[in-house]
Amino acid sequence: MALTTPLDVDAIRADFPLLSRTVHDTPIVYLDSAATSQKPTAVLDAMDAYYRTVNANVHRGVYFIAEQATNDLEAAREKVRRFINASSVSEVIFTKNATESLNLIVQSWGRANLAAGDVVVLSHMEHHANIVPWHMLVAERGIELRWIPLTPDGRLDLSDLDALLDGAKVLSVTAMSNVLGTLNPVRQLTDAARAAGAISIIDGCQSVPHTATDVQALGADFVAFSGHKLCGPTGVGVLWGREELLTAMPPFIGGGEMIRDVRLDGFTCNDLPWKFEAGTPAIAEIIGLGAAVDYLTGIGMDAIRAHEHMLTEYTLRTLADRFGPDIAIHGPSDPDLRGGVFSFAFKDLHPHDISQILDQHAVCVRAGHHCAKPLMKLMGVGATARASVYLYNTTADIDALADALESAGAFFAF
Amino acid sequence: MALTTPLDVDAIRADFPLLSRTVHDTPIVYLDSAATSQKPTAVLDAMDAYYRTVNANVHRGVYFIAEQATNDLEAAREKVRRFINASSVSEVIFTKNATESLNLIVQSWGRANLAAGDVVVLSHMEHHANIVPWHMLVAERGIELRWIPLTPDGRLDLSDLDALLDGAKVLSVTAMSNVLGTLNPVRQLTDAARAAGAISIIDGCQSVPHTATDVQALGADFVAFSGHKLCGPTGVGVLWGREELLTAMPPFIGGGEMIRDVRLDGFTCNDLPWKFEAGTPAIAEIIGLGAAVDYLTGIGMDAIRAHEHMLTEYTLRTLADRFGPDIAIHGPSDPDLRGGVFSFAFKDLHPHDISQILDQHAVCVRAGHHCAKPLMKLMGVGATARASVYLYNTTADIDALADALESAGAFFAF
Amino acid sequence: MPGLEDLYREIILDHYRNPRNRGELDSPPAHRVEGFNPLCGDEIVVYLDLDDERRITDIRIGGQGCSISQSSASMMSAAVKGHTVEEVGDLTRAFKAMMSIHESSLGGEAAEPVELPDVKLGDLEALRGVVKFPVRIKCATLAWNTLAQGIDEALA
Amino acid sequence: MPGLEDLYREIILDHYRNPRNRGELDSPPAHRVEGFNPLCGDEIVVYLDLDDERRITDIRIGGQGCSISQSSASMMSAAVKGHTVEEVGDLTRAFKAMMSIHESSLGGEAAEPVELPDVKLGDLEALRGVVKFPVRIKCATLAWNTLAQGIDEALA
Ligand SMILES: Cc1ncc(COP(=O)(O)O)c(C=O)c1O
Ligand SMILES: Cc1ncc(COP(=O)(O)O)c(C=O)c1O
Repeated sequence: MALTTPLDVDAIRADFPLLSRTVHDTPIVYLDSAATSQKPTAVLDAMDAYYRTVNANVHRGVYFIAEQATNDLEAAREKVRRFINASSVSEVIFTKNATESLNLIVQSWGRANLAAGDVVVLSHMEHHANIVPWHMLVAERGIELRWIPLTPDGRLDLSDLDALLDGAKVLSVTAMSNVLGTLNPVRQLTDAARAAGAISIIDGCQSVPHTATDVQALGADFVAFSGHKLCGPTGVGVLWGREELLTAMPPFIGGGEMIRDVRLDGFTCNDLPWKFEAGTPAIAEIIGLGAAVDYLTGIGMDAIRAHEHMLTEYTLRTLADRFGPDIAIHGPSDPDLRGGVFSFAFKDLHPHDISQILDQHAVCVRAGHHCAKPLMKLMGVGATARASVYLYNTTADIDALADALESAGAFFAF
Repeated sequence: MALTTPLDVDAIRADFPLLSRTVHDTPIVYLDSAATSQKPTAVLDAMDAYYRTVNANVHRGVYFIAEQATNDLEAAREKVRRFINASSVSEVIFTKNATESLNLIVQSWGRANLAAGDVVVLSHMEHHANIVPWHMLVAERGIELRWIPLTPDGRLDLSDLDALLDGAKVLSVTAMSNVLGTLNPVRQLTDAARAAGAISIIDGCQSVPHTATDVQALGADFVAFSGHKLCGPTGVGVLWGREELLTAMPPFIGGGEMIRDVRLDGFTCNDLPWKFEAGTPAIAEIIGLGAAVDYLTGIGMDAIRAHEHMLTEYTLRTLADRFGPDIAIHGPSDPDLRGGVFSFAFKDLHPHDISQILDQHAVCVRAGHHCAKPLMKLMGVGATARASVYLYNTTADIDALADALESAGAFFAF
Repeated sequence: MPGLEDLYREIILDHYRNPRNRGELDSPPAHRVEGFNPLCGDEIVVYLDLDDERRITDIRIGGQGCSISQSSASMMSAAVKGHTVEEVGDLTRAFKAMMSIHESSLGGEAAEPVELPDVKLGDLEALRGVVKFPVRIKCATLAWNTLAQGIDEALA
Repeated sequence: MPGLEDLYREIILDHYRNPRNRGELDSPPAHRVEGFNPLCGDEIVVYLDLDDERRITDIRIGGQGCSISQSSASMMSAAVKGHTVEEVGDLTRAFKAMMSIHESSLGGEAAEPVELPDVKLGDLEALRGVVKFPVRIKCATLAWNTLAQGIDEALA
């Protein structure tokens, strides 16, 4: 059966300079986009042009390039607003990464609203970024954490959701697992949270880069994601929040930009979104992120999802065909229920050894706990090998992965 | 009297692409480096090369480019360590900007060590980044703030320092004022703090880019600064701290990278410096910062200080010669006591209007409160106009400033 | 490229040199409200007397700021004195509409065509050139935002 | 370019396939200590029996990890059993010195020439190739760091 894609992947690959490099004299096969994506020339050029012709500090200068820098930064905010369909730019807060976005919620909203005994519901498939900040609040405040369990095929087990949410103040879950690839039923979750009187927080790190996102349709109160996983630069993340909640929240980091007035005896906060953007922002990176969402929008998020759906089907089938019982791919087997992230166990090889041997074939996959140690424990493993795809990957990349796995199997055969 | 510089400024200017642009058909005269510096090609190329040939997430990948990204990032840490003469890379923590560095100290060390009634000593010339985080702790904890007053010429008035420090837990001051240009006697301050049993925090934003820094010789416990003011990119700052203090401090932001283990019921922290670097770091920006300190080291920090000393002398003399009593330059008049930051009042023109008219002559100066509203209040003004220089500025830039001021005076003459 | 003459019209400079209604009113009975421009440090204080018919019977302006914020406050004080809060509301909307093309695009939002209230702006028209200098828009609107807040508070 | 044969020497694969001293000891009396590699999730458990003469009379290894960390732990267990903690200290320093060129440059510090204790590394020499794969150095040193911690704790 032939699989088709709506993307002109050859043209797309030409936009990503790194994809034309070699490793050990072999063209690189980059299958680690769940960790970080490659960057198109359009993004690199936007940042370079900024530094070469505009660079000035923002929001305070009257002179021409300072005004232009401010306009460019705020234009990028508007691009991100449109990309996630936020109702206002006041709701789009730039952070340094999704981890900071999540910590901002916990430390600002959480400290202001949660007391000893209050319940926060997480899931067993969360990334450390959506666990450790809550652990810190447990230590500080004595809140209680509850955990949504998983089904054997790596989906959220929602059979007791209402009981878990009973009396809860917060539900915080990932839209897509960075280990299992599972796409969670976000709307169902946020509806259940609202019905229970809890706010809901969505970790969009793995979903926003790969599927069209409408924060209003998601029904959540907060959504966090990182720029570097969606073709943008490092050093910039996003927190979207409902204006009403953001307005009521105390500040997180204090300093310049976030104030209206400062006196010896106190200060007053600036308006949203700047209230949460203390200090000189990541100006070039925010502009780069704006270029990234323009790039992705130009290609079309639905087309990207369709392409990755095709690759998911191809990957699951190819690996099963070639390795049968020697490979076990974690997570749901239905491509409709998952994104293009494939954690697998292969023979009795340790993930570190798999990745090492794949590297000799220029195939880049991640090996480790993927910042999801509680999930690893639940799965009964210390680590997995993980391949993940994005708009620039092809079925040939998957074939290269399979070929490299075959030699890994041979190398360690004993 | 001729003034000399040890720098080949023509060659240096050629390294900074933005300096060759025009504004309103006039070559730009950039005099706002205290807000952010321009970037040399070496820095832009380092980041671009990273994205085009290395880009991968760090600290977790076995494959070749992930290993290289990790090496490049940690090599940049070593460059910064050497630049400030820290005793170990464990003491060099990357943040998003100096504002985050200062908040990290307040929220981690401060929350762990300060209780109601504890005294923190600041000065009247602090930037909001070194005021607002403390105000937040006042509101949360009931600590008490004391303020070192200023002399009429804008230096710290240290006549009552011992009384101010009596019983204090913290002294937190800037090494150089971003408004007055004043270079503070850091060693004297840290010695006094230590004698009083207080830790000392130095805001190095304005000093680290312009003078050789040896954190061990400063005698401080923490030093904070930003990359973007020292020829580096936006999106990266540094916190240096003494290892003993950093080791004892609780984490600030929780998530990936900063953990050793995470379980459903808690977590343990990673070693320094990663304990304070949760989430995907600003990889490209850190590498860019490494290239920036290489660039500055190549030119020589002492030579840069000598060049700026010469420009300071030239600026003070030129503006006084040309405008006499029509101009008042705030801060010390001895170039040995100050850096190249010149806030001034000119006739009865408002700083905003000065900056606007200077912009028509392509002269970029800042107008506003410079994130130092308590200082503005002390000075009895709402705002100042501020010109500031760096290694790439020349006496011709100062002449252009003076010419443009002359037309501003003429325009508003009435 | 917009020139200085677009920004600094003669009438603006006149209001800057000779600000109208500068000073204070006893408060109470007058309502006093402060406004800040967080970006540049400009501060304005508006003193308002409202009569029972919701008419601004007197107004005074204090504070400090640049030529644009000072002249805008001065012109505003002259334009609103003796008018009802409804009339002032229309004038405020008309003025902000004149400014809004850039104010909103600064904030990044799509520039929607705005239906102007049928109001004569008079001298205030002189500030139209400010939209070409987006950073200065907040200087021009500071007085108006502060007045609106003061009216809200006085009527609350 | 370093090849796989530099990393995966035959003797390493042998220890990986047939780990020595795998298992547990009753604790107490044995001392039990856990080590983590925070980067990859590898975990090791070392069980130690020390006699009154500070000699390691028995050792067992538990946990999970890659071929490098497992074989390093296995070789270590064979190398230290029957030796005093002083001898083990020398061996640890010698082993880490062999690894340290890259471990320290990973951390970014200058590579100082290290004075090796006069110790025969024997089979452990096979791990020398690991330094060409800096990420794997922490795999090779995990068991040793954990053992050192266990000895410290047992003697404390
Ligand atoms: C003295 C001083 N402290 C702190 C800061 C804050 O730096 P950043 O905005 O990069 O966080 C600045 C610069 O704006 C400064 O000049
Ligand atoms: C699901 C998920 N959440 C959070 C994060 C943290 O993102 P960052 O490291 O960019 O802060 C990641 C990526 O590492 C992720 O995959």
